[in-house]
Amino acid sequence: MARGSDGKVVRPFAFFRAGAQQDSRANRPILVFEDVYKYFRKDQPTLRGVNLVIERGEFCFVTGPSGAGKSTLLQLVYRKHTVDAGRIRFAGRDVARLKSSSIPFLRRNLGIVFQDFKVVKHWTVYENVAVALEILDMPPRLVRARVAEALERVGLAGRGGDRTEGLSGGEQQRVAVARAIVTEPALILADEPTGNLDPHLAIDILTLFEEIHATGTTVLFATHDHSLIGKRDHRIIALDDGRVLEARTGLRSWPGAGESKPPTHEGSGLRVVAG
Amino acid sequence: MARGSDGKVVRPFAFFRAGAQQDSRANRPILVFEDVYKYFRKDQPTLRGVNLVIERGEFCFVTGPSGAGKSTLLQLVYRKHTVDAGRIRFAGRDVARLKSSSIPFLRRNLGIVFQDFKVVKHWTVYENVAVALEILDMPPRLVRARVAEALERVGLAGRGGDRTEGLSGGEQQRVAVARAIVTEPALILADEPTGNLDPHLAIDILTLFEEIHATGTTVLFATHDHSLIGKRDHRIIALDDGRVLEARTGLRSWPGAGESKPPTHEGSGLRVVAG
Amino acid sequence: MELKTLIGRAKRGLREELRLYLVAISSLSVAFLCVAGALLALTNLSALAERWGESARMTVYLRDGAQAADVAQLRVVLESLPEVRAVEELTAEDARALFLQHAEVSADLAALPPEVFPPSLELSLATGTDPSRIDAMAARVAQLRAVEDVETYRGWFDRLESLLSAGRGLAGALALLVALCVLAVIGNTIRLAVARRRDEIEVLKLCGATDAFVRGPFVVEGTFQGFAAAALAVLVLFFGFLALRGELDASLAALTGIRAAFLQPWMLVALIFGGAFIGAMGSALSLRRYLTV
Amino acid sequence: MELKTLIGRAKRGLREELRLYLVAISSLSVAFLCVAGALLALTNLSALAERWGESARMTVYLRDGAQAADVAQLRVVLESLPEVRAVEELTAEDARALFLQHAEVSADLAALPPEVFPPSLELSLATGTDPSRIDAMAARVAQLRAVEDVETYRGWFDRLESLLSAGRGLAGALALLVALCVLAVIGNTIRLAVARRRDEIEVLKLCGATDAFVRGPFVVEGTFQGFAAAALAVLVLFFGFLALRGELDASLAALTGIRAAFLQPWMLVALIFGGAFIGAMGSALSLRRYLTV
Ligand SMILES: Nc1ncnc2c1ncn2[C@@H]1O[C@H](COP(=O)(O)OP(=O)(O)OP(=O)(O)O)[C@@H](O)[C@H]1O
Ligand SMILES: Nc1ncnc2c1ncn2[C@@H]1O[C@H](COP(=O)(O)OP(=O)(O)OP(=O)(O)O)[C@@H](O)[C@H]1O
Ligand SMILES: [Mg+2]
Ligand SMILES: [Mg+2]
Repeated sequence: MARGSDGKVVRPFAFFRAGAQQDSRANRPILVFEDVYKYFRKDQPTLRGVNLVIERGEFCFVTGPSGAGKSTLLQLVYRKHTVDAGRIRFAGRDVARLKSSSIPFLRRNLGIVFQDFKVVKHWTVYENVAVALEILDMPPRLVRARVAEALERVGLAGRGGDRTEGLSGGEQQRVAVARAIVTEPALILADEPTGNLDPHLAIDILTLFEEIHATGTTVLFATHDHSLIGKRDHRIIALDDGRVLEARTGLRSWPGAGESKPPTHEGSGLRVVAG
Repeated sequence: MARGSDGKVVRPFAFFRAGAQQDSRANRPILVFEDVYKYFRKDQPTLRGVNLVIERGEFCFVTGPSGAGKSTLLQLVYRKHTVDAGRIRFAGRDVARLKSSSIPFLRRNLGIVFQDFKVVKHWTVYENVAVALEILDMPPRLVRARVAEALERVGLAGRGGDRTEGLSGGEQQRVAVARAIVTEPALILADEPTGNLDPHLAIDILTLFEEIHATGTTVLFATHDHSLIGKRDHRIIALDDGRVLEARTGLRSWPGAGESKPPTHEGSGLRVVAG
Repeated sequence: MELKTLIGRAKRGLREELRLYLVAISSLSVAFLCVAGALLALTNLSALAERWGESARMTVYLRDGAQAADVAQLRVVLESLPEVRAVEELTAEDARALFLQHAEVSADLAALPPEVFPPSLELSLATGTDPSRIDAMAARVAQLRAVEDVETYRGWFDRLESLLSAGRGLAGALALLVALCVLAVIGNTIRLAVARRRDEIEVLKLCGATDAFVRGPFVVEGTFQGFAAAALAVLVLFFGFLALRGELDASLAALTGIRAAFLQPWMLVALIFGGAFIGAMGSALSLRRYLTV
Repeated sequence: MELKTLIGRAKRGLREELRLYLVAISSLSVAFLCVAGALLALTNLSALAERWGESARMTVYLRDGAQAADVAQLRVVLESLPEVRAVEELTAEDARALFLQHAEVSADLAALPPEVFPPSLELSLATGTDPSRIDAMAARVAQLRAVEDVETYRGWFDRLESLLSAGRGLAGALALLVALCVLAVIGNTIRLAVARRRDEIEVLKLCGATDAFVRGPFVVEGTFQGFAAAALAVLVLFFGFLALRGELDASLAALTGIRAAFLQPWMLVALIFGGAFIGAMGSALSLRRYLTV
């Protein structure tokens, strides 16, 4: 795992140490969706009755057709939006009921790769990654060391001084990945983190997330890329039309998909058969 | 093909009618790269000696690893950048030598899907697509009809009134596609137009481009998605390290790939074996 | 370009950035208010100057016991001079009455004998007659038979002149400062407003829009902003003027003898259309650096 | 927050938007120049007022043939009054000489008999003595034996007062207008500058930055801008003042009897630090609506 040059792992402070509820056990689920509804338009909910339990240290793919609500699901966790009905608990706390002054402390426990990257174009690559650590008040020496390491892990070693505007789409995406992992968060929310990467690099990034996952980090990995999903045996959460269909053990054991055969790209295997 | 509600196909005016050179024949190549170099950094060219001939009415995939120069190749065509050495001819005219007042007329012949979409977030979906036709001074009635048709073709029928900001990543990408095809351009430059789409929709969009291609439009389709490339038998232009390796007949006949078998995702088939 | 499309695009911009527009218009109208206020001050100052200029006068004291016929002839001569606008005869009695009326120190002077106040001809001079010509004329008139002495009030005149020119100088400096301020505000407002919409301009250019097409709605919006701001400033100034007029008339006008006047209609029109023009120009110019996509 | 990080982030902003910053600072400094100019005008106006206030006077005309002893006693009485600063005796001859010296109409009046000019005591009154007290005093003094009449110059005094208050009113209105202008310019400049950096603020907030963290560098930048703009304005005003001083002294000061003065040091300090403060506040306030990500 990424550590400072002095070998000390700097974790962002534990989430709501004071406010955590009494039933906090080490293996309490990190993220729980309880009957979550989200309406952007009155007549047609984007999410309808989502129930999910994500255990501490899980690795989940989130998939589903365009407009299914994958990004919305993740945005509800980091309080870009709030649920219209139901509840989302992160480490036992109801995310929707956080005061707005507490939201930054929620987000410091998350590593987020945004679907549209959200890198600042007129900053350098280094500054874009370092900002996540500066927010945590980390001393500059440590920031330098950890940013350099994160950039190396996403294959951008030595590009720190470049303006982000001049990077290729895939390079910008990797900057976003580096920013998400550099803080060593408890939960990584990666929204389509390989959409602009070639198959090689996509596997590399997936492997990177798996390495981080191996140190105990929980990962939610939203992607369309069935060839990526098919390569690994992680839990799959498939969204369609705002509802959830899930498989515990990856695409290989998905109903209708033969063992160890990559999925057909006709997609029927991932379609929700009945509402 | 997209036509106005009155059935009349409105083509943007032919490119440089007056300025076209005398050797203009119907089957002159539409796009020619002659030994093109592009340096963003002194020491390391992004493109080094690219030679390509794209015939009128061709459909080409452009592929290659992240940072290979795919976007740069397309950007040189629409004069976002200019070549540092060599020449690019579009319809016989040297693109680099256009006066800046002529560039708009070059671009009106192109339909461009940008890798980062470049949709205006605070406009509605309709406005984002209509702007391409308003630039051509098309009468509002015709604009309405053609925008509605384009939105329907990308699966966004009825979403015209929504703010683009609220759309999902894939929906925004389809808005960008609609804007590129609505003008019925002579040449479509699609930079990763399916990166945020699920496999189903990706095939749909590919099929859409193929339908447009069938009416005589030339298409350059840059993509990482080997499963998409593997489904069709189009010409493949693979970039690596700024150089070009190409196959005339699609992935199925790519050296090392068995007939009619989808490519392995290890990607070795697409790597340039020797610099 | 289709006019309907142009207006539609301008309205789209207005709708999206309504708040920004209100802020911009309000700040521009403050700037225009400064200009209009300076204009108003200058207008009134020059009315004052004219009034004082008109009142340039000269007193020709008549010799003791000058013949009525001589005086009449003198009057005719004086009236024929181009610089002289009007001649009024003041007998010794009139002069004494006038003196007592003006003088605050009434008590003892009432006993002054009429001889102290010689009869005189009071000349009103043409507006703008310059001091050296007045001096020359005074010298000539002093040679005439019935004339005892000539008073040109040169000292007072000089003081008035220098006061006026100081006032004009101050007003001019103020107007310059305000003009600078207006230019800075308009330039910045439009430049920054345009900068906010970089992405929009980039999209237009990449889709093949000509510079003129991109500029169109911005220029329409800039014109509207300048127009609205100038009109607002004129309105505010007008109501401010109405509200303060009583006060002004009581204090200032009582002293200077003129009533406060509002701006001429042509000035109002020039201000408002000037505002629209500056808005259009500002938009067009500040767009330039964003058009190189 | 690490101070080093804070400064680093502020410098990053400065580097990126250098051009925007220069534009903002120049437009702010124009606004501050207006404020400083109005302050300068007010400073000089009140110096003028004070000078005129000091010169409030009263003339006590003595009865014909008043005894020297009576006059001396009167003088002692008058000198003991708290409102009276100084008493000067003017004999009939003195008065006549003074009158002839001041009057422009010299010729005939030279023959005036000394009786016309009664001897008097000229009183200089204490600064700021209000008119009603002067009237009361005049009434009491008029009762005294040796006193013929008392002249309070009330008419002149009133005119001066109303001229001054008109001047103060105008300067005040100007200052208000300018303050409005400054607020509008600062608010807009900072609001628009911040709007340009929406994406940056959004990224910070989404990465878990507190509002205070986001504000930090913007407030530093705003403080710096306000400080630089105010300092620049003071410098420009100072050099403008030096350049125009000769002109001013020649025209205005010759009329009013005072010399043009620059702003007090404490005003300069207040202006510059006020500028920095307004910059900081403007930044902090205009950020508010962008912090809700
Ligand atoms: N802020 C918003 N305002 C209005 N509608 C929204 C908003 N965010 C999302 N939606 C709508 O909700 C639906 C789901 O959006 P979401 O971004 O979650 O899809 P997604 O699964 O991430 O799709 P994609 O794979 O294309 O990114 C879409 O139809 C979208 O238009
Ligand atoms: N404007 C620019 N300024 C500086 N460097 C640039 C610029 N545009 C591209 N580059 C560099 O040129 C290289 C190729 O970029 P390009 O965008 O063409 O890659 P790409 O093949 O499109 O990659 P991706 O699949 O990730 O989009 C990259 O290393 C990039 O950093
Ligand atoms: Mg999404
Ligand atoms: Mg690219």
